[in-house]
Amino acid sequence: MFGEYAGYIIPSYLLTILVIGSVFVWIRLVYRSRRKELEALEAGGLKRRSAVRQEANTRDS
Amino acid sequence: MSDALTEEKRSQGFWAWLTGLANPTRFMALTDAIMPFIASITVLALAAGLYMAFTAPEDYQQGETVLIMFIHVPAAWLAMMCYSVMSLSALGTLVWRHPLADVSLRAAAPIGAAFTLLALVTGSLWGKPMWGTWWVWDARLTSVLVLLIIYLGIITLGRALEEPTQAAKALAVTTLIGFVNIPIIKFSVDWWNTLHQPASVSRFDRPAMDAAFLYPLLIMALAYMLMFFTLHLMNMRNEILRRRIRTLKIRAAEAG
Amino acid sequence: MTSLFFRELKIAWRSGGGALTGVMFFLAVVTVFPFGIGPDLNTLARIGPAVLWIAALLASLLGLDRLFQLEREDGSLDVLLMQEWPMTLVVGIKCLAHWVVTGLPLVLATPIFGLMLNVPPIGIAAAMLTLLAGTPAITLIGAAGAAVTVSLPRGGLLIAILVLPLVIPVLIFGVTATNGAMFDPDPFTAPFMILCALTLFSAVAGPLAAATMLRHSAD
Amino acid sequence: MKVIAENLTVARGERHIVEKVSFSLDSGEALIVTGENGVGKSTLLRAFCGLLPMVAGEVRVENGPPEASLAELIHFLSAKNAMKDSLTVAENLSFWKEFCRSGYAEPGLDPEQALDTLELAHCLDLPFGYLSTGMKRRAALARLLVVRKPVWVLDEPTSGLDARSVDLFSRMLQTFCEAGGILIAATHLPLGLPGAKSLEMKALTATRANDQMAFE
Repeated sequence: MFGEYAGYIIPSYLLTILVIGSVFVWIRLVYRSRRKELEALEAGGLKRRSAVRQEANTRDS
Repeated sequence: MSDALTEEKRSQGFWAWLTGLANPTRFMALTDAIMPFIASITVLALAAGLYMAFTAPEDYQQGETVLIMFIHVPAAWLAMMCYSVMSLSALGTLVWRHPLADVSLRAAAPIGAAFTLLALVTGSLWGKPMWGTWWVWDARLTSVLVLLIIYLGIITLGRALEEPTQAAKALAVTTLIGFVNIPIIKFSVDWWNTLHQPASVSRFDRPAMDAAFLYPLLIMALAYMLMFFTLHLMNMRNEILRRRIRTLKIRAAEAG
Repeated sequence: MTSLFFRELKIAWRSGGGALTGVMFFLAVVTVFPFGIGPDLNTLARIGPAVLWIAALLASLLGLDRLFQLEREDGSLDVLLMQEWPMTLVVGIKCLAHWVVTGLPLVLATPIFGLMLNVPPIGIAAAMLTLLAGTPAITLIGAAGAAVTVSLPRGGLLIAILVLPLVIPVLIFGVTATNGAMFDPDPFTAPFMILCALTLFSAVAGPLAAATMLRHSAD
Repeated sequence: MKVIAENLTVARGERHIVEKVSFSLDSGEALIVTGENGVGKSTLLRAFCGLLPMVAGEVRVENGPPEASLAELIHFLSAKNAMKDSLTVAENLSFWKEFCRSGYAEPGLDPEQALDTLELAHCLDLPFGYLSTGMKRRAALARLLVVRKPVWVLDEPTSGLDARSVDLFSRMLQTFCEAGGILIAATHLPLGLPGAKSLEMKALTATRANDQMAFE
């Protein structure tokens, strides 16, 4: 199916999968580590103003 | 009369939705909801594109290497499109003061750089059987290379300026300066290339595009765009988290 | 001392540290050359090694002025000077860290840039080897320049002017060694040995000069 | 252990800034250096630490640890904090703890304990750049605790500190002196150290008018 140029077609597809795949995986890993860090910080008793306001109005609504 | 009203209400609805996006918390909630949906559409488009690409009839002139075109050309288009998204975000920061504009700019830069790198690599792989060398200072490839340098510059500037508000303007202006210069670079590189017309390199023209190749190419381009859209939204969420962590840390310092 | 090395790496990788700016600068310089000289691959192949070396030389000079200036501005230099560790060793470790952040990525990126300049594979291998041996010398000699200009506000530019004449031998032997590998009659091992000798010499002279300069600049 | 400075003289260019200053401090003693700005307090301290070349005079240690030079015995805190903004406070302190460790000096407190004594425990993992000036100064003071050194030379240690932190800091100094430490501090605020010697520095040109130096 790839003919004699297979030596160039396959690497280019592999490289494409590699580059886009690693960007995707990198973004997910960064997301997970930041989510964890955020929870650790918020668990430390520090609320963002908007979160505090949300809790306030959920409490009294 | 009534459809004018509904039209007006719908556009108001759309506008409200857009400004609603400005609030990061709502943006996070919204993107959380539509993320799986967009991801599945991207996968679908990608599958369709690849299927059509691989069942396209063999090109008489280039043989199977046309398969590389299906991933090279969309990557090059995406490199351009991503930069325009960044320039739009730059306008968002400077003109409309949209709070998420800088987030979108910073999030799009690495993805754009990745697509530009892909365009260069697949271009070189495609050119090797044609030109016999891995890299030729062909007008298009060279301007894409210069674009890659501009991307890297913006990413490095973004990493250097950590404090978001002060950095937003600098990033926006740099992006817009780049945007203005891209056509100038493109023109001068073309001119430079024709001026030094190297005899040894046969002028490489895109083959006349008949339908058998156009549709797979367009579908692949659509798939690439959806991929960019997904990655961009995901990276914007990362950027918002980075800023939240930063404000919490500063507040933690003050709370002492 | 290892803590100093890893601290330097950490600072380089943190935001604003500019870890990969050397490689990006290298890419920019290599891209600019053909615009001046023309896209003809044959001419590029001939001058390829020279372009690689000059770009690497300029890239290695990047960030050298920040090597000691940051320490002086935040007051760490005084504490570093007063500790048990000899200042020459401290400078050596900082040069090593700077080289790992700037020089090493250059060597690893040479194949890609070599391809762009149509340098034959043997030339790329030789360029990598000579750069691996040569870039440390540039950082070490540059450190002496950085120490001299540490108290001057616009030290960055002055370093390039002070250091460039001193690294000319490194450049000459680097390029001749690379060309030696590519064109048969020319020798490779002789210039390469001299290049290594130059690096070893600067590994002693650079930090020593820098340490004495820093000790006297702490006013 | 005794630290002696004999007629220290430091010049910048031709002008003498510090002229024939002598003092000697035994373990547990403190010296407070006072005087208006620019009279040469910092120059004296830097010369004492060996950071500045001396025109004349000598600084030596008596019955201190054998082959250690005076500079290795000193914790020097200048007006600047000697901390990196991009690193966290913990990283800064653990680096200094590891780097300033020398043959004979016993390791001091851990970064957490050091910060605790200065009530900065919550800033442990925050980048140093995020802290306010007062907190940065307290974090810089914490460096003195991570490695135990017999001599402290402090230049304006209390700059940027609020009242609460000043008395927190002077308590820290008292415990240091009671434990046999030698302290030299250039400061304006009274540190409330009982029995501290003081050295009043005057602008040189005013007091030395009569016996001008030959070359002046």
